[in-house]
Amino acid sequence: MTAAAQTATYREALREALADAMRADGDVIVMGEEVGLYGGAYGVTKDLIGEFGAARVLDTPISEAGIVGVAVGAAMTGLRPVAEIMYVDFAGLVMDQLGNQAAKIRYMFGGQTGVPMVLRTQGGTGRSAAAQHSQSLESWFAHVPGLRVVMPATVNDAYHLLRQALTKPDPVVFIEHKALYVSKGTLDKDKPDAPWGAPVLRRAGGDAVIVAYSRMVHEALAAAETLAERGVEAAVWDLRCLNPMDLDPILESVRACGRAAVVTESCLTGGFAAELSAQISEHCFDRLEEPVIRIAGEDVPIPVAPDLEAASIPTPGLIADAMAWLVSREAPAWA
Amino acid sequence: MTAAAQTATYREALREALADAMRADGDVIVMGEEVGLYGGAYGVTKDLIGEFGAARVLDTPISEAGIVGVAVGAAMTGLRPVAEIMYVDFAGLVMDQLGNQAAKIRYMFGGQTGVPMVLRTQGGTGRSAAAQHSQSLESWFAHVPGLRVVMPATVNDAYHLLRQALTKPDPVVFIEHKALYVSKGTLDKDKPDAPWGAPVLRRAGGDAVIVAYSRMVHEALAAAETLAERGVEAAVWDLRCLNPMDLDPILESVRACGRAAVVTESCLTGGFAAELSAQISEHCFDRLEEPVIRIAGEDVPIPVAPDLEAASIPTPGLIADAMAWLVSREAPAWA
Amino acid sequence: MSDVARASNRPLLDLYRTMRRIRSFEERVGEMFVRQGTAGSMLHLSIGEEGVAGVCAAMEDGDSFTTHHRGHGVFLARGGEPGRMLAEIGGKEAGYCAGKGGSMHIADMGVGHLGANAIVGGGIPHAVGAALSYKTKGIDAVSVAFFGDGAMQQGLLYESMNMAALWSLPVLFVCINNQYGMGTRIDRAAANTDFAARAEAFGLAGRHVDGSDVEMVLETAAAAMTTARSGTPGLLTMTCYRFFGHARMDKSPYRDAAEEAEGRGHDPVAAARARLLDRSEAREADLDALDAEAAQEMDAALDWALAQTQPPGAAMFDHVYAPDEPPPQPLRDRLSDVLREYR
Amino acid sequence: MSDVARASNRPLLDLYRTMRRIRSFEERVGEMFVRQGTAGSMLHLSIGEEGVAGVCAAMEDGDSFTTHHRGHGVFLARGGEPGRMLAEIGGKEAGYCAGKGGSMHIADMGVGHLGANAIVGGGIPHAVGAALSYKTKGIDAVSVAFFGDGAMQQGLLYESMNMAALWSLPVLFVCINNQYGMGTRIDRAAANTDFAARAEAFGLAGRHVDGSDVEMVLETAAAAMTTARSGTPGLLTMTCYRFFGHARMDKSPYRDAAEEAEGRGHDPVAAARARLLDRSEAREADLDALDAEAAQEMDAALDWALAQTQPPGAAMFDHVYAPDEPPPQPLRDRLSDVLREYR
Ligand SMILES: Cc1ncc(C[n+]2csc(CCOP(=O)(O)OP(=O)(O)O)c2C)c(N)n1
Ligand SMILES: Cc1ncc(C[n+]2csc(CCOP(=O)(O)OP(=O)(O)O)c2C)c(N)n1
Ligand SMILES: [Mg+2]
Ligand SMILES: [Mg+2]
Repeated sequence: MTAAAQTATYREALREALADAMRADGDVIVMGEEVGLYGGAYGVTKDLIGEFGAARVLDTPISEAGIVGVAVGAAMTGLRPVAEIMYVDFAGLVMDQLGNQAAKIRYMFGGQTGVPMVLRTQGGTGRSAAAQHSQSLESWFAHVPGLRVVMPATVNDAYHLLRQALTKPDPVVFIEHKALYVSKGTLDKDKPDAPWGAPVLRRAGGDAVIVAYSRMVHEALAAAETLAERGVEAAVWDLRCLNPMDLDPILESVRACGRAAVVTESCLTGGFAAELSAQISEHCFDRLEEPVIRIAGEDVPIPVAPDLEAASIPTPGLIADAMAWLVSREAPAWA
Repeated sequence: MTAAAQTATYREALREALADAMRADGDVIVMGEEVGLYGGAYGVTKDLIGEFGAARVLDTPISEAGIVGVAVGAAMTGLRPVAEIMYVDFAGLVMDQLGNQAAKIRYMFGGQTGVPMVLRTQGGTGRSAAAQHSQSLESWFAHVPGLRVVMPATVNDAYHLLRQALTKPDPVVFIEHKALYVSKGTLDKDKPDAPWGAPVLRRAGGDAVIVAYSRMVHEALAAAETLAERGVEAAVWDLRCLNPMDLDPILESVRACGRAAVVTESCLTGGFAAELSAQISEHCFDRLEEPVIRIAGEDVPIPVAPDLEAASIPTPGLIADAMAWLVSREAPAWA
Repeated sequence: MSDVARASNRPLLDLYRTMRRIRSFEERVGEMFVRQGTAGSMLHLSIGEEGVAGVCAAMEDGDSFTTHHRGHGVFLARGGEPGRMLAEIGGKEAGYCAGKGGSMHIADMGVGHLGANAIVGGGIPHAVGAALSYKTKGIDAVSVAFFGDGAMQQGLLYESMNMAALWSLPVLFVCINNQYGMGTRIDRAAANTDFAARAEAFGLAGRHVDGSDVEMVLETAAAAMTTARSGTPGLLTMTCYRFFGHARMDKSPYRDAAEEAEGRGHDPVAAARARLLDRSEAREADLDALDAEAAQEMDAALDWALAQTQPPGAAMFDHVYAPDEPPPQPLRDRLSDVLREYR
Repeated sequence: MSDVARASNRPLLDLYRTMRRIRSFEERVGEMFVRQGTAGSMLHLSIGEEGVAGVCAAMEDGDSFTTHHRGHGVFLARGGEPGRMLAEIGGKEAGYCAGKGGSMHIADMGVGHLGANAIVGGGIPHAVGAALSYKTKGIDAVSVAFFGDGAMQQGLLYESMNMAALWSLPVLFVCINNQYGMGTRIDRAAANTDFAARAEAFGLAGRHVDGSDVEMVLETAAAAMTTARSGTPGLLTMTCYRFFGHARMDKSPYRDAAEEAEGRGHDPVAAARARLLDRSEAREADLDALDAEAAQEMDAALDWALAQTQPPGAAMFDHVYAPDEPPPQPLRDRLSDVLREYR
């Protein structure tokens, strides 16, 4: 921790990152619905319009595909746009501009130009916002060659990953978590937690490895606390970046203990947890004592009823139960 | 094979399925770009407008999101639309109507109504159609709870899976392969290859299991021929349905031989091959002699140059090399 | 007295009653939120937009509709039961959608409510699709797509309007122009706010009406519905003012008090009341009684809804697919399968 | 003589030359396909649409543009080298995009070609984004989005037009209305085909021009460019006729010979030639020489392109990300990692 360290919320860290990037680089602009006068649906862009003016903080109409498409063109011609899509659930409106255009332009044009833009959005459950405002859709983006995908879990990462994203030559999908905006932590502007692409060990433990990202890092950490009381020491890795992704340190750690779980809020089938599970099995095959398990969201649309919503994604209790079973062969009550 | 068996192309089988379904059920309508007068970009709907008229075979404007959205509303009110999206690459334009609307309406509305529609589309490489007309995007759909996803590899499946899809109460994404339209095979209208959801063993073999679907079934079969010459007997399973999916017979077969590969044309990272790999590892863990390997498309946009395009997806040669390595520990030349 | 708005021999009084019920209902939604009885805070009140009752009254039994995230008023006016609506808004099992959908996904196939939608513009093509069903099957019905001014900037609307016009479908697009999309005033979202002109350019009949005059709304909507029923789809824009914030947490700091006062001056409920008195179509006491009746109805509905329970855990897996179809496997079962296999 | 179309003191002759080059070029594309030198058959010829040279001539150095799948003519008129264009169409390493993109994704940042697009309407907002850059950075340039009539039915166009008008961006939308989207005649795709009215309704300046009169195209486009440059975006619709099938395999069975004959009668190249002769601005022999010169140029370009080679296998992984960034790992390496680890 350096002298510059301070306590901040995830929301404040994101705002700071945008403001600092805009101060440092006159080509950075922010655009999206309600990013200006309103200050962002979740307050991330609060007052930016005051400091940087309406020419660099553009309130847009409710035209998601257009927003991303305009950002693509702007990025090809000298600006570095941060386009905000209010909810990741609206991805279905922009996947063409994101997946067919932003992601592929460098390749299709033989390297003539890049599309240095950041698409900021947020996802996840926690507000009883129902099926169209609560999803975790990172798996779609992570399956598109050409898109970088990052999902910060901590305050410091919120700041640094966004600053780093704003120096990258390729499009970055930056996914925040709505339940983390009010979370507090240490922001040290001089000290990123790790380089771009690298995972971070958030808790050491020799009995099993848990790999998570975004909000699930915290649920995994909570589970690890419970597990410690039950005599099981779980390591918790925060993936941070889905692309680029450096799995090697995690693989090392899995090889050492032979047991691993992947935890995502995203629903199980066809989700990024499968990619992580497959890679771990591929690379740690002869060191695994048990199959890699996936603890993920249920394969259902997110229900609005608060109890059902909460039960539709992994909880610390479920994670702890599953890990204890994996490590100690104690079947939980629900088994 | 019954008396009704005949030789047909994949394209003809699909057309027959549509025509028979329209004859059997007056609520079935076909809508999409060029499905009428033009007869379909790939000729699947040829002359349907002649038999069923323009009220049941609707040529639409180039409005993909609108087409799917209109089909959703029609499906909720008594029609059974087959909406065609000319290329699966245009999925990015319709993912909202498909993933947020069609897939979730039954759930969000507490079971009050379903959305019995079929979205027909086609994907894959093989025509030097470049990055926006050659993709394999089934992994996006398979990650959406509420959507059924099927991908026929054979002439008989083209017919029967489409007929079955047109009796289902929930939205089905039906993905054809552009390189298969001219493929020939036996069409037996009285005899589906297997029930909806079940995989089919296309070739027996006791040394290793290959799981594939759509065009890759044929590449896997070609690889298996080569492998047989090299003394390796590979079983080839055709998955057919990604959702619903019954993996049990395949898991049995993997348990028996301890070696498995998953082959998809879809690019590797975050693709459905990871789901299959993860499930096989989860369920066959203590029977696996080797890690499950994934043989998939390269993580690149599809290049237009024919040689590069061909090299961007698994070939029989690559599959055979990898399988030989997996089974006999012979490293191929490229290793 | 039926709770579906419809033309009658005392149209203004009926409309007044419908509007008063909407307002009372929305006030209870606010109260429910304060009492922490709602499922979350994504609650968009239609106070100020009650003139939409005029459109609803111009609809007939058998007509269907889709709404947006601010659709309580329309649903109520088309026959929604306040208790089951509030239960749904609370995520309760007794709600219209069994507590699965909530405020933004409320629906009732029984009255032709094909669903509210949380995607701006998302439900618009569904109404077009319903109209396609009617035309194809020879059913005499119109489908109405209700949405906000914000949706005028969603491309899907134009794809939908074009198809509706091209195929001469019985559909009416109704833009409830409350001047704002969240914090963005319409003139900061649209370069040209003459939306009727947009509709005309797409081959539809474009109409505009002042939403604070519910009689005029009924009259204009009736004409639009007739045109739509005969196969010429139309767009009807109803101007009004969003009296409160966008959702429950929004205090509208982006607009000033003077503007709000002026906006709230265009109160369709107050205007109808004044006109009823003015024309001696009702006495003050009658209207007070009617108001009290609405308040009581909604109080009772709220009490009932608050007493309802959330759906049981097992309901999670219902309705992802049709009842007889293979359902998703719960995560616990999948974990059990994996972890038991190797014991 | 430069190969970028531009205003000159002999405008019609220059425009004629540009149009003749386009036609000769497209004929070579057809020949290249027959000789199996193209990468696939997704080749959309702009024969009949050469009047677009007038729009290109109204553009200035520094202006940028995006095109659709039928954009060879525009690119050529804006300075594309026929050899490198044909090489790209053939998927050759020497092509504009190193053989990665092909006909539908040809681009050249050097002349401001921000890219062709295979998604109908897909490139439209990119031109708006470029215009946003110009405005934000104070650059005096206009960006032009070229697209077909089919794109008039894509919602994204209206989102793009609205933003352009709302923000007063220097962008011109150009709809090359060749009457067809594949096999669908425009009146079977759009309920109202007065597209200028659509633009006006969105706050843009709508203009229409007959594409067979290239001088009129230039004049109208020049006015539209001036308006756009001053911050009022516009839509210019140019009517023409798609002389041949949609792509190389399409024989247009959905339209009859009489219609085709009539359509091909509106030949912008022939019309310009006749007018040049009529006005004695050129002699038959001069024009024949010019035609021959264009033919020779394109023959040489085709020979050169056919002699080029496809990109090497290793090129597969270039350009997915920027050169210094972590590239994707080839599948063979990944398989090797997995299968070697356990030997
Ligand atoms: C596609 C989409 N974009 C953005 C949002 C977030 N959002 C919800 S309501 C709203 C404003 C909508 O304004 P309007 O259509 O005028 O309806 P109103 O809220 O005024 O009734 C926005 C931006 C959304 N739900 N869907
Ligand atoms: C979004 C999208 N939908 C459909 C297609 C398939 N398609 C390619 S060109 C075309 C017709 C386009 O017509 P128009 O825009 O008029 O251009 P033209 O071919 O006449 O030049 C269609 C339907 C596509 N490439 N992209
Ligand atoms: Mg509004
Ligand atoms: Mg056209």
